[in-house]
Amino acid sequence: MRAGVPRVLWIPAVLALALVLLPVAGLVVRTDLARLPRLIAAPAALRALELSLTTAAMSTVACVLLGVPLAVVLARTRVRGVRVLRAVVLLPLVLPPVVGGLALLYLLGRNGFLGYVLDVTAGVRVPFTTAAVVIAQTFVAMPFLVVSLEGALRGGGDSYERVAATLGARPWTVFRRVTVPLLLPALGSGVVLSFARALGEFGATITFAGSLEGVTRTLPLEVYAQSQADVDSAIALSLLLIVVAVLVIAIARPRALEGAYASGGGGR
Amino acid sequence: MRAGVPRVLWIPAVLALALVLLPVAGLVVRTDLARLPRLIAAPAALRALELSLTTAAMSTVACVLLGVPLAVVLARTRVRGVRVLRAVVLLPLVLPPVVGGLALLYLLGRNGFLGYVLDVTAGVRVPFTTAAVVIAQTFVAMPFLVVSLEGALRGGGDSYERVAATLGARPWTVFRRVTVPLLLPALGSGVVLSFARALGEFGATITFAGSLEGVTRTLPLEVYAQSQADVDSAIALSLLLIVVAVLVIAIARPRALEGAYASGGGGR
Amino acid sequence: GDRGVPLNVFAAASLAESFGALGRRFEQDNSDVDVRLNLAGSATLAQQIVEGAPADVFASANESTMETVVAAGRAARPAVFATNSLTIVVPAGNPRDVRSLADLTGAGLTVVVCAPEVPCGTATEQVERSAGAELTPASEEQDVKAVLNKVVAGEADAGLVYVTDATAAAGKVDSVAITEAAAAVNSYPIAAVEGSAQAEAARRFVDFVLGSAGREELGRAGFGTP
Amino acid sequence: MNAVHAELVLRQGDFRLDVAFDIPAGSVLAILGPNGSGKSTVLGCLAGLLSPDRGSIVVDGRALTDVHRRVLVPPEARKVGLLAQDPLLFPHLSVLDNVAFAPRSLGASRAVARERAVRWLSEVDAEDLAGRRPAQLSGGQAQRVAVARALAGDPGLLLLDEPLAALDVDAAPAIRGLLRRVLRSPGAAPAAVLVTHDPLDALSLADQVVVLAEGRIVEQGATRDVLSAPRTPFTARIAGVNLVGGIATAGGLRTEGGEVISGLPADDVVVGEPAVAVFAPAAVAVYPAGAAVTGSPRNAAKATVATVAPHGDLVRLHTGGDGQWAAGLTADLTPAAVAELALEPGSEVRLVVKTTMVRVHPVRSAG
Amino acid sequence: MNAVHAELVLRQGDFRLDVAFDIPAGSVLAILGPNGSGKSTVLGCLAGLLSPDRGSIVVDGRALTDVHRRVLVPPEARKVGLLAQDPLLFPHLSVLDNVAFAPRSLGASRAVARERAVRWLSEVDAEDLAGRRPAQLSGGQAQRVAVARALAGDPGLLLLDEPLAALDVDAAPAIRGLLRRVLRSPGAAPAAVLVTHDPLDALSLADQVVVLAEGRIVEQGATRDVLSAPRTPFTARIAGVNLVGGIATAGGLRTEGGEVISGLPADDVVVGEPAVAVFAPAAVAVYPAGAAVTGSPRNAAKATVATVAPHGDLVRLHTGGDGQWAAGLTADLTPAAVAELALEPGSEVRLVVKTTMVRVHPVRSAG
Ligand SMILES: Nc1ncnc2c1ncn2[C@@H]1O[C@H](COP(=O)(O)OP(=O)(O)OP(=O)(O)O)[C@@H](O)[C@H]1O
Ligand SMILES: Nc1ncnc2c1ncn2[C@@H]1O[C@H](COP(=O)(O)OP(=O)(O)OP(=O)(O)O)[C@@H](O)[C@H]1O
Ligand SMILES: [Mg+2]
Ligand SMILES: [Mg+2]
Repeated sequence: MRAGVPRVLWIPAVLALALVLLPVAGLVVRTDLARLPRLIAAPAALRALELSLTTAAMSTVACVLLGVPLAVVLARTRVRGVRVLRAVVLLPLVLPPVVGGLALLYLLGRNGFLGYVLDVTAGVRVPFTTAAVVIAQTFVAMPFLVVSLEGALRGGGDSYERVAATLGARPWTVFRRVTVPLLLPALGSGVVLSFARALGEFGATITFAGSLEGVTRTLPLEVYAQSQADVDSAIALSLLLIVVAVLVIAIARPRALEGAYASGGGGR
Repeated sequence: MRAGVPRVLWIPAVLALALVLLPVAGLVVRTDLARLPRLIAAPAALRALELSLTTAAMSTVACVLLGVPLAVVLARTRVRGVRVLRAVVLLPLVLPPVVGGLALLYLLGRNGFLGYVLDVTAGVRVPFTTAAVVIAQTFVAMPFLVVSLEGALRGGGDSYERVAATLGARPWTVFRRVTVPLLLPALGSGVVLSFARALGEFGATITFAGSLEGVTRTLPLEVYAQSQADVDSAIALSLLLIVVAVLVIAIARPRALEGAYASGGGGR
Repeated sequence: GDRGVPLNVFAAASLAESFGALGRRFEQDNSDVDVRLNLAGSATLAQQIVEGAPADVFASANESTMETVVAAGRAARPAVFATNSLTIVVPAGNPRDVRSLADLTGAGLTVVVCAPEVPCGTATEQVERSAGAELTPASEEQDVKAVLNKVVAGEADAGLVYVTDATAAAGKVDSVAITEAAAAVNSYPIAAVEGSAQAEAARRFVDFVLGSAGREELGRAGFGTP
Repeated sequence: MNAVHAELVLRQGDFRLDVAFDIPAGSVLAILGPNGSGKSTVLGCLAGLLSPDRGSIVVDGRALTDVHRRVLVPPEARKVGLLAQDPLLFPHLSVLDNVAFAPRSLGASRAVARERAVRWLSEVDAEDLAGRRPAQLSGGQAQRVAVARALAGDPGLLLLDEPLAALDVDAAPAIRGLLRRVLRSPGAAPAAVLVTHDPLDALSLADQVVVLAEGRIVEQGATRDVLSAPRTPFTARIAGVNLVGGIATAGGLRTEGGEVISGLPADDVVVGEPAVAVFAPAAVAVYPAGAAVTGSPRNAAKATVATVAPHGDLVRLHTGGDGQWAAGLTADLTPAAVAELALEPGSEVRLVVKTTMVRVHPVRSAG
Repeated sequence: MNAVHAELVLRQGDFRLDVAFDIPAGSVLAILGPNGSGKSTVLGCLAGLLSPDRGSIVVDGRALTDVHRRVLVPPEARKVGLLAQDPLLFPHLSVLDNVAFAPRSLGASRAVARERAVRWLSEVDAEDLAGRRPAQLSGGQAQRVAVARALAGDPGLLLLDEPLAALDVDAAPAIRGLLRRVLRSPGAAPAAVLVTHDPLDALSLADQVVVLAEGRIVEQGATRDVLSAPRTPFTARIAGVNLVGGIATAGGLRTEGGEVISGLPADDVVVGEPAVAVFAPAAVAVYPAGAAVTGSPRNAAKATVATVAPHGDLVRLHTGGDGQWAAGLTADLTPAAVAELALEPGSEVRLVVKTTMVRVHPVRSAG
């Protein structure tokens, strides 16, 4: 049995749902459903969709690989200055995406500090490539993962990690076998947030990676382009994006990320 | 004493920090710092900043008032279909903001379903008002709060809520005195995420609320307007946005949202 | 000025600077009016006006978006107040020695242009066609500022932007005139919005833009005159 | 009328609980049983935290759970107080606010609730911990606070899961005494269910005992009957004591037959009230019937051996009834002693029990 | 050489811990003390979970903590095994994987670790729980699994915080026996610190005892000395038993003087090994020196009363030394008995103790 939810909470909850649902419903109503299949099946749209899904998936992986360690470091170390670092992580959250894209361009572009080094030493040029899309999305989406994980880490406390240490587990083992598994529900949320943010990324991508069909033009870019010429087809594409995203998240979200573990033995 | 953090984690963590910090640092380096004070002190910039801070604060409050109940309902009820609702909440996350703005316009515009009703019955017109900015920001930012809270709620389990019920606390009391206080660390993260998202909101705002100076032109919109004429001043304004956001978040974030409670008595 | 009735001018974002100046000058002459600019992409503005936005004046960056507003019955008799045409921009000093559109077709040159869906992209296609040059751009940007930014950042070796954009970025980029630019002159129409509460002031503002003051400010930004 | 009537069937994985019991109004039921036998599960059902697969729970005529009729009153509306096996103090509240939680929830003002909390905290000898957070308590301190929290709600049905676990030798009897006072306060006493591994708790606190094994009731009845004549090996291992009822006196107890047994009265014995003398079979020494009692032991009485049977490595003797208090007792002896005294059914003997081996406990008038 | 040397000063709020003790190699230290006296805090320091404000901990010559020299070896590098007061089983791992956690962490392969886990689970009689999640265990089952988990790491220093809490009457002696086997396995026995409220645990498991009160050591020494001659009221309340050492025999124990005490041997007594006979002062009956022993009690010996002193409502008698086992014992009597027998220092008496009241426990040869 679960704890009951206060009835009054249903009022704001339904309001909140309405705020989310009604506009989208309005959008659907306004859509010319007859044209929909043709619009969606357009090759450009499908290629954009495919690109969006692959890049968002890749940047979500990058977010997890980089963001989980960062969250753990931020939540579990007591070095002075961690408070400042915590604020630093928020930078990409606040930066207007276009400016974020510019910042990446200034760093990784041909004339950028790192970009120049890469170009000269390895002949690698990042902008205008699919890799640039992934980088832009990761830059923008990672803070969502880090911040939500950090909250969960600090909320959960570290008693199990301490138990693991007394059992001889070195920090890496503790991380792998205790911290991460116990973090799974929060990680699930964080992955959803960063995947969604990456999938919807527009400003930083266009600024840093450009927009070339099949290479860097993700679905949001395609939507924007369409919206300049034909709003209806832009809306249709957005609906496609929504449906795909919700399907991906609802289906692919591993069950393991769903459940919580009841608190330790005996406390029924 | 805290559990140790595995050394290897520092590598990805530092990489992640670099990904966040270096571009911003690059931006700062490229900025014409001499012009900065004049750009930032421009009346238009200051008004935009003020507007941004007030609207973001208001929409964060709205996010909390609506989002916390929704998260609790989603995490704690076992009605069939909750899984679907959970996916629905993600819609604004994925919707390209411009399309989100269109959706709001279609709903609350003069020709929109709800907008028409409001106009006729109460003479209220929402779009192009400061209220519209708040609505757009709330629409876009709330899912971040909901998703991160929901993860924390499910991760934490409900044993304390059950204890509270056996002590005679009705669901509302349980919510107020147990659920919310235990949720504070996650709520802290959620508030930061939604405040940051609201502060950086651009696409939905410009579409739904327009970009009227002093009324709806928030700082990101001002950055956009500036960027049409002069990218440098746009970047300078972005830096202003960043500094203000980080200050607000680092200072205003209540201490209460920081700490975690060690697990119950006796388990040292 | 803060006093006076608000006059909502919905103007394409590329007009930000000129219309900012024009608005201030108009307020000086008409102290009863407070000009409020709503700056966004032309398509967005048109969408807002069609959806009943409280616009008084609409200045679009292309004629097709104005047509959608006219078709929706929210504007009548638009007049062209400025023109714009494409130019090549290259990083300052023109390191790759670009002289004409044809030079951009060569291999090894990173060129960015506007996407065909947006007005500057349509113009680019027309220019290409009339010059008989086929560009293979590294990117088809969503708006002209994105093209400009790429060149300013040195990421692209050349880009096609409007003369006004090149003017605004003078010093950071050099522009190379396109002889075929005349094939795709972009017209900026302006109209008072139907049903405006400030119909009279709106008409005055439209006249002001079409008049000598407008010509002066717009000319300063590099716009052509119709 | 029964205060509580419960019939519960519940599956949890391989485990199946299937029990039915009554608790008469105002009385206390002790649940004994090995680990994993379902004791906490029963409490969970009574508290409304677990929903049985079949069955019903009726308290004071009100159905709290009735699977058939789809009744499941939520925990907060049951007027139960649950002291779970894990203290689970609210980590974000001070000790004082933890204890004040129930009164507050039941509508008391902040001041009144705190005042009650302070009173309960001082009852469990923890008033100096009032300002602490649970994370700053030791295990036993947390347990005491949890007891205070469960009692502070003035529940109509009190559910106690090993309330004396983790307590030290001074705290345990003090809390036991507190629970006695609460459970026997005239008029206002709640019905209660007590889970324990200690027969002394059952004896001093409960009227009725239920012994569970693997989810089933294997023994049930008045505490004294069950503990003095255990029918299952498990009960025998935890109990198997001699119990003699009577009225408490200053230095012991007077039986119905007017004999006096001297013993050490527990703290809460009231002279003149019903009481029971408790001593282990191992404490009973056996002498030939004619031997003179010259030593320190105060209690000596004639009896007739009824049965003699091996009991592990020892021999267990039961005495037959001849009216004296020594009738119906059990004594454990070594085989050597039995042989030397040539004890067999029918032997006349004299039983001797040292005063210091006899504890006198109050009993409920109902018991 | 001492296996463990610890000097600890630590403030936690108002509480101040200030202790110093040694544990000789391969021996077991029991920590007794009231709730909140700092027992768990000491274990926390030893495990490396708490860092003292001052002091040091040296195990086998290696400084694990040394505040002065800024040494603080992290818990995982200490080779300690901590069974904390709260089982804190990993909620996401099965019971088997919980127990396999320590071997895995120490580098064993998955298969080997699981095999060891199964062995330890069967040692605590929980092998059928292997596949469960901790949330599916009862309180006592969780405690048993926690014991297995702490032991499975084969620690060099084992820290046990109330290991027998929550266990039923069958499980408690079984786990006590298991701990005895582990703590006395020849050669491989870890040093150990045991926190308990039960003197029997201390007696049967520990060589040394430390009694804490309010963060300070108030009593310290060999288990038998401390428990048989408590010098503080608290120790007296938990202990205060008679202990007679010797060599275990089939039915009891032979003292160094060659006398035989008959008693009930505990499960793990090995005939011919050192053992101790334990009985309560309350179980000692006192007869005039000349009285004939005709009854069932097997143990009787002459002694001289050394002191007679009130002890609560009773009178406590100490006997003087004349070589027999009855020398140096304590007996609790009622004032009435003392008066009747006219007992006073110098009285010659005969002490009688029933076999069934005497438990024989093995002791460590070191003790
Ligand atoms: N979720 C579950 N799934 C499967 N079995 C469970 C679950 N919860 C409890 N059990 C089993 O139910 C049985 C009863 O558990 P319960 O906690 O009631 O025992 P208990 O009598 O309180 O034992 P203890 O004295 O150890 O506290 C146990 O065997 C336990 O393993
Ligand atoms: N964080 C803290 N702040 C203040 N006091 C604390 C803190 N942690 C523990 N204490 C106090 O330190 C003392 C020692 O606690 P400890 O847990 O060691 O006691 P213990 O001897 O194990 O008791 P128990 O038998 O109840 O488990 C207690 O009085 C406790 O209240
Ligand atoms: Mg239980
Ligand atoms: Mg403790």
